[in-house]
Amino acid sequence: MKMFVCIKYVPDTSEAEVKVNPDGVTVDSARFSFDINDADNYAVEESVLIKEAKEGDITVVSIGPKQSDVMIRMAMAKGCDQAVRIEDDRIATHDPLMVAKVLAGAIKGQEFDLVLTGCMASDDGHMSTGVALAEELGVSHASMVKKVELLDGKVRAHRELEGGLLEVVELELPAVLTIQTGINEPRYAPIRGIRLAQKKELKVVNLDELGVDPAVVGLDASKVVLEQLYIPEVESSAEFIEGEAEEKAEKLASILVKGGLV
Amino acid sequence: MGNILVLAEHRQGALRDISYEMMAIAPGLAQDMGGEVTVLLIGSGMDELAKKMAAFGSKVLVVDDPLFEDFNADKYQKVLSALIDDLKPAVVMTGHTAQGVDFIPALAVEKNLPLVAEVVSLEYADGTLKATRQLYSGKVNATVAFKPADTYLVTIREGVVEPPDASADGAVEKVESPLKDDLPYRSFVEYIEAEVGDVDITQSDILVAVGRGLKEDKNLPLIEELAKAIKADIAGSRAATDAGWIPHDRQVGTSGKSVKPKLYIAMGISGAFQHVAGMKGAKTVVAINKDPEAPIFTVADYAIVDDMFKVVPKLTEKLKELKG
Amino acid sequence: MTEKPKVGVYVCHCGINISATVDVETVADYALKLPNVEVARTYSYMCSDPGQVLIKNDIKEHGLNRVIVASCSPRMHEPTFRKAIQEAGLNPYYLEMANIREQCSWVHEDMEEATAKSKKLVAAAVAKVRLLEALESKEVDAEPAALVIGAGIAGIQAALDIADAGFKVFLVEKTPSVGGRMAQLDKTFPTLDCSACILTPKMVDCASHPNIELLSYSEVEEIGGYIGNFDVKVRKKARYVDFDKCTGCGDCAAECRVKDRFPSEFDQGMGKRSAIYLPFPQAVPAKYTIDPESCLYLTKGKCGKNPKCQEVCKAEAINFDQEDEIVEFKVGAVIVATGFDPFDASRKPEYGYADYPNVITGMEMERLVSASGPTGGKVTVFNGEEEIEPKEIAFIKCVGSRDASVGNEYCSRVCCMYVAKQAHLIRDKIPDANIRVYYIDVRAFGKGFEEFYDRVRRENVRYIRGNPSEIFKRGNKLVVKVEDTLTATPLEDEVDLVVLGVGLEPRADMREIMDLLRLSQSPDKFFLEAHPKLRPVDTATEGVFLAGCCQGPKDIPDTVAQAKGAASSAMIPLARGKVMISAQVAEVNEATCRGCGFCVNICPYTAVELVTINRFGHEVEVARVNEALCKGCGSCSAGCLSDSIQPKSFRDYQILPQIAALGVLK
Amino acid sequence: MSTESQTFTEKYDLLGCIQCGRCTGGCPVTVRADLNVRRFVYDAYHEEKLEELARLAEIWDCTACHTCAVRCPKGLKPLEVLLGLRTMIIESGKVEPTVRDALQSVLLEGNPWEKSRAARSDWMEGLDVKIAEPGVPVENLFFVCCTIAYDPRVQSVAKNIVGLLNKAGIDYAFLDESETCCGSEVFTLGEEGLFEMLVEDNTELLNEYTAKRIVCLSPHCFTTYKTRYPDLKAEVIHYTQLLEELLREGKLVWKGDLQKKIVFHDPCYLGKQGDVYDEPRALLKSIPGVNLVEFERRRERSLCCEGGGGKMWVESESKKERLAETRIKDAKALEADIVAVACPFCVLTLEDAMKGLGYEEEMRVAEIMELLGEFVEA
Amino acid sequence: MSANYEPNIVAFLCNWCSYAGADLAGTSRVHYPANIQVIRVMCSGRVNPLYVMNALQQGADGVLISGCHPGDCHYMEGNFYARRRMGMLKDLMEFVGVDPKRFHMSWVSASEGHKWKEVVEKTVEDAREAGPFEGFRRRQIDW
Repeated sequence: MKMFVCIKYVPDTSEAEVKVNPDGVTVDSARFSFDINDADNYAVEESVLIKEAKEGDITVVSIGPKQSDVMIRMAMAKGCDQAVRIEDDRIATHDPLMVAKVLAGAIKGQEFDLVLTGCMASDDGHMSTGVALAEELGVSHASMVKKVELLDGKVRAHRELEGGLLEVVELELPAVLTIQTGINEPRYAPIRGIRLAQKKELKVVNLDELGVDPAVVGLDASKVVLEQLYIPEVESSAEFIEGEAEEKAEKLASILVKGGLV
Repeated sequence: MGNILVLAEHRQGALRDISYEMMAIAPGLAQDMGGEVTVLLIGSGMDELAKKMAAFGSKVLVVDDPLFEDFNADKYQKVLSALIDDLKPAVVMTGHTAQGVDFIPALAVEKNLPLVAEVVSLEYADGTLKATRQLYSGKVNATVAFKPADTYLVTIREGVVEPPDASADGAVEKVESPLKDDLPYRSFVEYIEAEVGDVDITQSDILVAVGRGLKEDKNLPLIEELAKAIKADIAGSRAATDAGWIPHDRQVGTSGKSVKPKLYIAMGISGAFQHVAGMKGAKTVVAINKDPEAPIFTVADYAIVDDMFKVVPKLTEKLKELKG
Repeated sequence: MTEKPKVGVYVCHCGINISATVDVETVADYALKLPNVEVARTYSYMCSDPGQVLIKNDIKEHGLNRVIVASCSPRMHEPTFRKAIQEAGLNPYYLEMANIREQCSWVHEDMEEATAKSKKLVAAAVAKVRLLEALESKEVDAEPAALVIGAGIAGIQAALDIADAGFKVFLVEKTPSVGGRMAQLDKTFPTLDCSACILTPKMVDCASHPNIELLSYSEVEEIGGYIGNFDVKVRKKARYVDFDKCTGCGDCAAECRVKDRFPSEFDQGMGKRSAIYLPFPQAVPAKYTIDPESCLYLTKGKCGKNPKCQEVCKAEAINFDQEDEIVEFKVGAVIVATGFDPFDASRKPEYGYADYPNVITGMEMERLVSASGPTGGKVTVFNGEEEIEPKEIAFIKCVGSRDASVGNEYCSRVCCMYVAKQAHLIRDKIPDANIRVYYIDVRAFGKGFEEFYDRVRRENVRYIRGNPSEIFKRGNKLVVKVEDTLTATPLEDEVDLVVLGVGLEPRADMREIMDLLRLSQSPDKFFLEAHPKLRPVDTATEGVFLAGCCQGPKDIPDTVAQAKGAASSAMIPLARGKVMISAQVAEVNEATCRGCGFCVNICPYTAVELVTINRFGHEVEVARVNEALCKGCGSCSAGCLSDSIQPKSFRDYQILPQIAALGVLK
Repeated sequence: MSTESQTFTEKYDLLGCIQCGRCTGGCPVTVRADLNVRRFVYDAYHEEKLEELARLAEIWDCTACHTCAVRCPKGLKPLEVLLGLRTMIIESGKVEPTVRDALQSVLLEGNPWEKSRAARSDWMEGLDVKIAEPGVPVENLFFVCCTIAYDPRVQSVAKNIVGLLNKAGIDYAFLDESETCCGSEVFTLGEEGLFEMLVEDNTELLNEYTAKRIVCLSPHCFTTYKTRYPDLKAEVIHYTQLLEELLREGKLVWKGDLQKKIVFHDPCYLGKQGDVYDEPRALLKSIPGVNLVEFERRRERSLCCEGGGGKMWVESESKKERLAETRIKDAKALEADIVAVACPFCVLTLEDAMKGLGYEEEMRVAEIMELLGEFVEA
Repeated sequence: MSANYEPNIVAFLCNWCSYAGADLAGTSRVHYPANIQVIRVMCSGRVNPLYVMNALQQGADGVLISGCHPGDCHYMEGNFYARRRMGMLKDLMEFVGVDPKRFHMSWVSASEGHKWKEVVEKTVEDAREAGPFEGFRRRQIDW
């Protein structure tokens, strides 16, 4: 089973205050902690589980800076065999379609059975890259996969639909699966494992080395423009609901319903 | 021409809310763009659903063929691809749902069209379509402008608008399926209902969490009722699992589980550091606690300082009422 | 060195102790190629009679005048082989040993390496032996008297044996009475005879023996000299009671203003004594002593109008002006019998000894069960609320023994048995008591021990295999936190009384004795014997011997046996009346000495002095060594600016070739 | 010596064990969980059994209080056998997600709480804190601890001590956000490789500051630096030791009057492991009005609160009473108003237990530094 | 430094403590490197600093001097003399460019067989690190 797994290095913004840089299109990431994208972590684990069950070879593909090597090494510590990191600031990373083209450039021309990606990046959340990548590669795909069953020449994927319903589909291999969180329990990458993984090959390439025309994946090629980032106006601290107990309950109920929270 | 093609979504014989919600967005935009809205339904035996969609007043195109008995991304892509060629819509709008995200990006690649996903609002001015979407789990908004193109693809986030009234009478028109044969690469097998009872709170959308304030397990039905009303799962702090009120695998915190629901209602939980660390991924936090100094309030979006036993019954009642 | 050295090299197999790791034949072959070596042989046991005969014959047949024995440590057999070559007519100092066992075959594994090293060691020995000089040992008179330090059962026995043999004994005891630890015991295991009953006659004997001078309440201050001729200085501490006048009537103690205010040392603090006291009724000598630290008059300068003791003493023995007295004498041998300290249970705070009155030590239990003890032999304890007869009793063994966490890794040897004995005694006194003994192992190795242990178990003393970890109080009970390791059950047993089977430790003040006599400690911190097997009562300092628990934990029979052994060893020089003193002393080359006096300052024994001689018509000062005082350490030599003072057998010209031999063979 | 080549038996000196049972006898969690640490020492001798042993749930019940190691008559560290088994699990990668996330957070962000490294010194905001500079000699270099730095409940320990140090006018400095987890919990969770890395990195970092002493606010950091960092140049002390010294020198003066009965709970890492017993008591006694009482199980016999050994990330399966609850009940029986501790973990566990028992109204759990901060003379 | 390099160590041990300690290591069968050869002297105070230089000059790569623990000297204070002399010597050796790793001084008592092993191991390891000694001109002296 020859596999590629595409992962992304993303900031954890769940606690930190996010500030938009003066350029208006980037955020100040100085106070963020970075890690592998949650769903991608599950994708890595799934690929390793498949490898453990069926034997195989896993190549990690990632677009990102040097700092993300630690994430790649962790994936290799878990069982991935080699990695390609694409570092090039000419890529229009705000557009998942451009990103898909770059990833495809790293995979195209090589044999593979499966490409796994996370179904969503926790930073920009397009949920588009994996499916676009499948199209770029000209193979079938399933998104938001919660279970993978390998059959002879086929893969049976359980897609997670809204409301917990699972849609089971069969795909012919090769295929791209975008993995939903919760599909498995990602393992821990122990430091000794990470150190051992230093021996595995991590190739760092730019677009030229990858054979991807920068003009095709750059800002000019992208058909969308990230114009402006801004912080939405939200109550920074808790809104205390006042009144008698019953009044408070009623007020809360309508907030929840009106806000589409329930 | 600024026509908008809205793909109505249905599953197991019923339309999904997003189909209605898009009808609150598409007509205004179509007006701004100087075009009309056309709704597209793909499926098998779509008459009734088509009628329902027609009630929003726009024309409904129906691709009705046994080939589309079940959703299939590849087939949808093919149909849309052909219809774009035929209809040349300015905007193709689908839900940002398990269906939408499963084929729209592929379509964008195939047709070399621009795509903005999970849009919360759209605006057309001075010949430019701009979409607003959110980054970093809603902490940042982004305005994305489309460069001029024949067709723009957008997927709309669920639940951002209320569905409009549906009392009009739009036309329903069947079109022949551009797809004649089944596609080999991908086939539908079955639907599987999520198992009941075997709840993984890390995957829950709504969590109702109780803590020490529950006092005893005979108070639990109160909470269960609330959870049922809003389709929430029940979780607990260490105190609640320790006491045996809540199963251990539903403990939220550093020694339990890290959860990331859209809504987290913490009741009778003071909010110790280790608990808060386990729920920091929650999008909206509601806290009900009688201690105004409880640290849980520092992470809450909505706060009620009161006895949970006084608040919860009324809350359940009111929610049931509002939800209908 | 006029005659040409003819060296014989004898490489010992030592069974296979050496030959298993060192190729002895190769070493011998190699030795034969060394300069001046005439003969090189190997033999299975060089120290055996045939081995020695082999050497002797070679000396005669080949005219050897130097001998190398490559075998064990010179600390082991140097005297043996010196004697052997002397018997063959050679000067005994024409011997050098190559230590290829302790420092080679036993510590290396690789045969090639060990053989190569053996070669070097032999080569170095050859290099040195060629240059050795003939030395004559000297004899001096030995003082026919012995010093025994410590008057417990070991000291008493040793003193009596030597005195009975007709020699003078100075028996020095630090406390006011002889008797030591044994006097504090109730019954002795495994025979259950009364400790006091068998000890008291011996105590009386040693006080009344014409050959024994008992110096109680005294401490040795200084010991100089050497075997046969030790100069001893003893401080007799002021008792503030005239020794000759005191009749031991006890009126003073009964009237003391601070009567029964101070914890009695003898009763392990469980009973009380006055400031003037007799440690215990059978004390020897039966003379009262005023404790300067508790006496009102001596601490505050005032005791009512007049000290009561002085008022009531009809013999007028009280003398507050008494001062310490220094006594000096000479002895030919010294026996150290300073005993042990019971392990201080507060060093294991987890047992709550310092917190709970009903956690007591084995020594305290001895006093508690003793008819002469503070309770008259009634076993009662204060549980924090009331005085009760304990019904639930726990013994904990190995407290302070076999325990690296307090630095005592050894087994104290007596605890297993004294705990069994005390369990038995309690069973007698409290028949319905629930007695349990927590243990790790039971070590009942002595005569009659296992039988006794069997008996005690059958008396319904429950042995639970597990060493408790913690004791704390819950209500009015003590909780013993322990695991029954045989069932792997953690327990929290609730009891009324815990007896800690404390082990034996080196005495807290043993450093003073070490400094006095230049003794060493073994890893367990007890005194180190000269050889663990063959010289168990000797020390590295000639003429100084060990008896009893100062050398290591022992029960009474072993202590007595060792005391008798020490006594007989000490009597050897006394009986001969002469001792040999080392010939390996320093010597000054007066021709090169510049008289700077550095060596005079260096010598710790004042064995070097400056004398004036006439050198080529000039009066010059040169150093000169007093051979009787010199111990041959050689410190003077390393400090000499002109290499003029040199210890015999360890001269520069003898050592440097050794170094060269080791280096050249690299 | 390389540990790689050692067998399990050699590494933990299993053959040195005489099976006396003191370890299990002293183990505080035996009343709660089926953990028999002696049996592990006995069974781990069989290399082929190790994997099976490592899978036993009770290896995660150990709180690393070190009582077994302190009591062992043969100088063994029975708990480390459990940690060694944990290491096997950790290195297989298949660990509880909570443990995984905590460890990964230490690697990536230098703390186990999944907080951003950049936020580590946020507690300093608004305070006049002196920050250490590499190479500039400082008498007392403070090490805050991840929990104190991030958990708002115990941040006051750090905040209060800053005020107090400024008043005492001594030479001190804190690290900025470069401060990285000491690895105490990493070690006890069994992530040996990560711990080795932390030792290397922290040694280098801390030695860069030419400090005479490293003053730790948490006993966990204190003991870890003291015993598991062989190459640290500075002396390592706990803050109570420093403050007691300042108190003796008259550099600290208290105001007010605290008419309260206080009982001090000896943290395992400070007492049993660090041998610091008297200083915290001296500090408490020095507050005017305080009536300091003692637990029956105090000092060397103090009862573990179950906060260590990675227990913040692993829940025991036991339903029995938590030791922290036993402790609070004991305090209640003593009618103590305040349970004082000198460890952030103890604060969290004991306070939790106190709330669980419903004593919130009449009792308070407080870090000594919280109290001192309230009473320092301006 | 060659991979197979085995340093040659000469050790001077006092008769009463360290030599006895080394003997104890033997009776206890404690294994240690064979690179060390012992010369017995009565007291560490006997060791003339020149012996150390001489040993290095004659082919030793490292020198060890071991005596009784301070305060335990059989001859009262010989080991104090040794300590002072060797302290000075160490400075001198550093001054003339000899790696201080080649020279060790230790206290090993008659009961410290295990410590002796550790001392030997440390000495050999340090000498190994320092490499073959070529600092002084090798001079073979015929006595």
